[in-house]
Amino acid sequence: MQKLINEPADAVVESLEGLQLAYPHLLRVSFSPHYVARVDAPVRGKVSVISGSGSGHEPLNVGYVGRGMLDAACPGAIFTSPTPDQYLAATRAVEGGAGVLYIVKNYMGGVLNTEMALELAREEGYDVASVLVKDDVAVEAAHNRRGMGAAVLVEKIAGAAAEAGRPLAEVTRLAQRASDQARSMGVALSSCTVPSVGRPTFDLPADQMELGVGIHGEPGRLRLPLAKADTVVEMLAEAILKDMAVRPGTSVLAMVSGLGATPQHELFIVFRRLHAFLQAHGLVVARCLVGNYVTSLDMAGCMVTLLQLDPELIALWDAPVHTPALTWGV
Amino acid sequence: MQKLINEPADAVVESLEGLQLAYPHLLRVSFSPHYVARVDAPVRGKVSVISGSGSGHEPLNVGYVGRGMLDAACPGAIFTSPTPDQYLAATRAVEGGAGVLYIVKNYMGGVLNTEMALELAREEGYDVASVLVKDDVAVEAAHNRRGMGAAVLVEKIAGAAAEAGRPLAEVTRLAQRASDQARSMGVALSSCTVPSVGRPTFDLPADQMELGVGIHGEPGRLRLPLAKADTVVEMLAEAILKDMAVRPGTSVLAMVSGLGATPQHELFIVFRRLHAFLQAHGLVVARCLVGNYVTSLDMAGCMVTLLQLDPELIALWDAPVHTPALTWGV
Amino acid sequence: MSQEISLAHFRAWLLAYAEHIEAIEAQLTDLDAAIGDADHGANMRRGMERLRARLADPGLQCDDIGALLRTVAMTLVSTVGGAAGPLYGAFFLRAAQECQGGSVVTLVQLARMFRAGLQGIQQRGKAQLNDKTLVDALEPAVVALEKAAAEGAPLAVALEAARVAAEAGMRHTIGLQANRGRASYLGPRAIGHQDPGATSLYGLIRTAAETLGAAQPASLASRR
Amino acid sequence: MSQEISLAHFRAWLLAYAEHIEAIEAQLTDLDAAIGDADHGANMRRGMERLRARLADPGLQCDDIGALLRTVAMTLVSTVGGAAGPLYGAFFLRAAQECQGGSVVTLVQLARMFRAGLQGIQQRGKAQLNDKTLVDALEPAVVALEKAAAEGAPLAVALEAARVAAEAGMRHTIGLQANRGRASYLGPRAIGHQDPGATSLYGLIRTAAETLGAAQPASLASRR
Ligand SMILES: Nc1ncnc2c1ncn2[C@@H]1O[C@H](COP(=O)(O)OP(=O)(O)O)[C@@H](O)[C@H]1O
Ligand SMILES: Nc1ncnc2c1ncn2[C@@H]1O[C@H](COP(=O)(O)OP(=O)(O)O)[C@@H](O)[C@H]1O
Ligand SMILES: [Mg+2]
Ligand SMILES: [Mg+2]
Ligand SMILES: [Mg+2]
Ligand SMILES: [Mg+2]
Repeated sequence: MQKLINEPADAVVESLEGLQLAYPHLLRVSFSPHYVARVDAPVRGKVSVISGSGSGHEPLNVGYVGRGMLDAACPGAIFTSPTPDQYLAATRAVEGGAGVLYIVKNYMGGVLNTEMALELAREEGYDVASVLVKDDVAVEAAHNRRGMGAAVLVEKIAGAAAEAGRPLAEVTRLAQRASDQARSMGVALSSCTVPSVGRPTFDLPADQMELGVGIHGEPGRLRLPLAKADTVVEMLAEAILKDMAVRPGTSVLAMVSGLGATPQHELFIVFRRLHAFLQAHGLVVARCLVGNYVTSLDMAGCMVTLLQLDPELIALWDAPVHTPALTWGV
Repeated sequence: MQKLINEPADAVVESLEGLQLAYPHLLRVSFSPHYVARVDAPVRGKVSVISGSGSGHEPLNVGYVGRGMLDAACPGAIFTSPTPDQYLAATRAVEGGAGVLYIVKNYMGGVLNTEMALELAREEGYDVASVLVKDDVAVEAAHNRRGMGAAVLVEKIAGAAAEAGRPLAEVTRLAQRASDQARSMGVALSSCTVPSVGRPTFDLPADQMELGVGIHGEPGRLRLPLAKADTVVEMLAEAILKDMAVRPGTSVLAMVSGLGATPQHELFIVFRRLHAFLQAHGLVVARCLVGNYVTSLDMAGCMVTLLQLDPELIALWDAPVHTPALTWGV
Repeated sequence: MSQEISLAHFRAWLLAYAEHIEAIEAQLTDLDAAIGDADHGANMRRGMERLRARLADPGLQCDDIGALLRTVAMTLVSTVGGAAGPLYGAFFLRAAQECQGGSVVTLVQLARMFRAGLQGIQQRGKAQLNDKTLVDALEPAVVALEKAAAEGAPLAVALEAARVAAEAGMRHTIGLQANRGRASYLGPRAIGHQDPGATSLYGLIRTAAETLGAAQPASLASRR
Repeated sequence: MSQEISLAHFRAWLLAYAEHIEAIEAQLTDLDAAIGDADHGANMRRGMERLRARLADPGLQCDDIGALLRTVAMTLVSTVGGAAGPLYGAFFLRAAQECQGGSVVTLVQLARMFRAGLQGIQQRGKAQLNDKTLVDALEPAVVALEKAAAEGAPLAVALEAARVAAEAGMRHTIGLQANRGRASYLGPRAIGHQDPGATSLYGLIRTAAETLGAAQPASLASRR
């Protein structure tokens, strides 16, 4: 296993320790239970936005903690949804009196653990809402769709709304709208290797690709011969647009996220075609992100995410953000 | 070859097209010859800082173009130093009347091409200086050392000094000091694959590592069984400190850069040990960078870079920067 | 008089289950790698390690079966994570609620506890039989236990019937397409692979059969 | 009267070299992968493609050998990049300076041009014999050419002597540790591998031997 780790069982803790050492001015890591909180939390009178996911997707979610985005992130074991007590402890640590929004990616584990957390937090008197992210068009049944790249966008939108002082119902509504208007699809050129497993989750010959993969090393729906980047992009974008029903002239945010082992050099080649494709379909690429934003350990490949924009979402997207992985504005 | 590209011969151009589409507000890409210029260049009365390198190291250098850092970057073919005419065209495009500094990584190709560029630019009447970056302690002969991660730091320091309105001699002196005070060493856990070649540059069994690799897929000096992250970090940091002769109490900037295919999760594990190691050696980690800053296509592994700081360099480091890959301040 | 299952029997069961999970961790990993994300083995092992530590803690206040099973539920919920953590947690929590304060349970009570546990899992996870989840191993076991209890079968016979039913249910998942959980993303590609959760759940029933029906529990059985 | 080499001969040489580089690109890649960064093949091919296009351009103003070689130099410098671009560029630039305005050159002049080219490379790159660079193929060829010229040997014989010397020099790099260029980072690990630059440079001499000494240049030789 070609990894820079020590004991696989220690990887998550040690990675969080490194994160803490790298960003002491932005965040505080709690180790028992695991959560990462904004350094100045709780921010009095502000809605708190909390998200969680298994580790191995970095910068999601721990890299999105900071002003203008998440108040706290709960990192689980590798690819494993965090537990209710993590959410509860994070809630206690960052709640500022205006309520809490949990942003949940739609996996059985994500849903079940946050449902429990919601019940427990409400028992403790917290005002908690939740929004489900389910953007993966590779999954046909819409209710069952996985949460993927849209998580980043929903967290940014919700964080900006919270930072602007909007009440919980408003923050929830905006996050829900962002979630509803986002779609993703991914492609893997290699499997990832889970540290505790020590070998690739699936075998993928060098001349093949897995279309419609998730971000946990789940195999995709379809294995095909590896195509040229342009063709791959068209497959992803077509599947997304087919599901989105956006009118020509619509503004979109287009994200190309590497899955961990694909270099920027390639991501820009992907974005080039995506941009042309969207333009040819009459869409306006008003905002974009190209880089490693939602990853799957050391998987090669990428994910395309589109978010239908409107002036309100654009303003929230453009609002200042100061986190390890996204930084702009003042 | 597991890559998201079209024709290997088109990869550099297409990647630059994607870069242009992603960052129209920060940079302008010229395609004949290839260079990437700050969107508001030339900035009148400011020293211009220009750097070049082969493609495949992204974000180096094209991702460091923008206010507070590079006025222009010249991307060569994959792993191939750019040609003199690229430097010359970039110089003509961004020179603002206060002279130009070329930041050159110490490779035969880098040196020879910029030497020619310097001669040509001077013939055209430009005031051009250059600073050589040679930080790789894996190369024993100091004059022959490769330019590696220090390039990012020298470019940031020089860019900040230029942005502050310092004259060419000053900018050059500060860049030279940063270069003199920086050391790096890298380790590969896998080879990279050059697109036009289509297979890994070297074979590395999964249980081995190459210590002291460069950033062009050159094999390292030493092949060893893959050790735990902590041990690997100690090997790199010890080699660097042995060469640096820093006194206890010295402030350093510590950078851990992934080489392209190593996830953040691991980079933080590396940084954790590096931080502890430096502290144990009496050094103060005053600033840090952890992420993919200087890469080698899809190579797994990382590079450690240390820069000895002083108040002047810290102030220049902290100065605002607005580029695709580094952003802070106003 | 019907046979009784003591607190010590339950402790012996949980320890046997922890050992079993450690023994089949690699198998669970492989099964989850094929149709999931390769973490079911690690998740369950992490939960079992923590559970073992809790059970070994001399300060642990668990003087009745309900309290013991509640501790198990809480431990699993806060350490396993993923889908399995809340589901196994729901099983033990609901089972605990069925035997509040009891220091021994009968087969009839045990069947009621398992049924409640199954209901807890289904309430949370909404899985039905043939959705290719751990329900496919648990539900047949519960049905077999209830039948044996109604017939007044001896405890050991009832538990063995449950084990056989759970095993058949587990094997049955091989032929199924998944409707719940991570394997559901695979569509027909999930067919041909045994469900990891059903596999770990079968282990729970199997170790129950090995321990709960024993004349004397395997571990320090002084309390009986 | 000594044999003369015409502009058409030089064009034939350059075209033959371009063809040769395309033929050995994979070999150059492999050699550079072993002790460098695997781009020498692609770099040289890119340069040769561009050169071929330039030479085919009917608007190209190259009525004398000096102008032709200067064009070659500029084309290589602006398309090859890396270490090889400026070094091959220096070779052709300095060679061009030795035959300003000439439309034919003799063996004596050719030897002088090659010597100047070698000096240009060494001025830029500072490599000496045995540093494991293209100098190890070029310098023996220049020496052989000079010797043959001094002895008044026929052109074809002189060029063949140069080719043989270059080939030996190229092979000699196998046993060397590198002192210049990327292979120098490898220390003793570079021993056992033939230098890619020496290999492409040998091709330059070899194609010279095949074309410059011919009675009639291979390509449209009307100008002779
Ligand atoms: N809705 C559900 N109801 C019952 N069991 C489920 C459900 N969803 C998933 N499971 C079970 O959980 C198992 C996977 O557990 P685990 O790998 O630990 O969690 P995750 O899928 O979050 O990685 C599956 O094999 C399946 O048996
Ligand atoms: N200082 C030098 N003098 C002469 N030749 C050199 C020198 N440095 C490198 N070379 C030649 O250049 C070749 C490598 O060329 P190439 O791969 O195109 O460039 P790079 O090393 O920049 O990738 C080497 O094999 C060697 O023969
Ligand atoms: Mg999981
Ligand atoms: Mg090169
Ligand atoms: Mg799983
Ligand atoms: Mg090379």
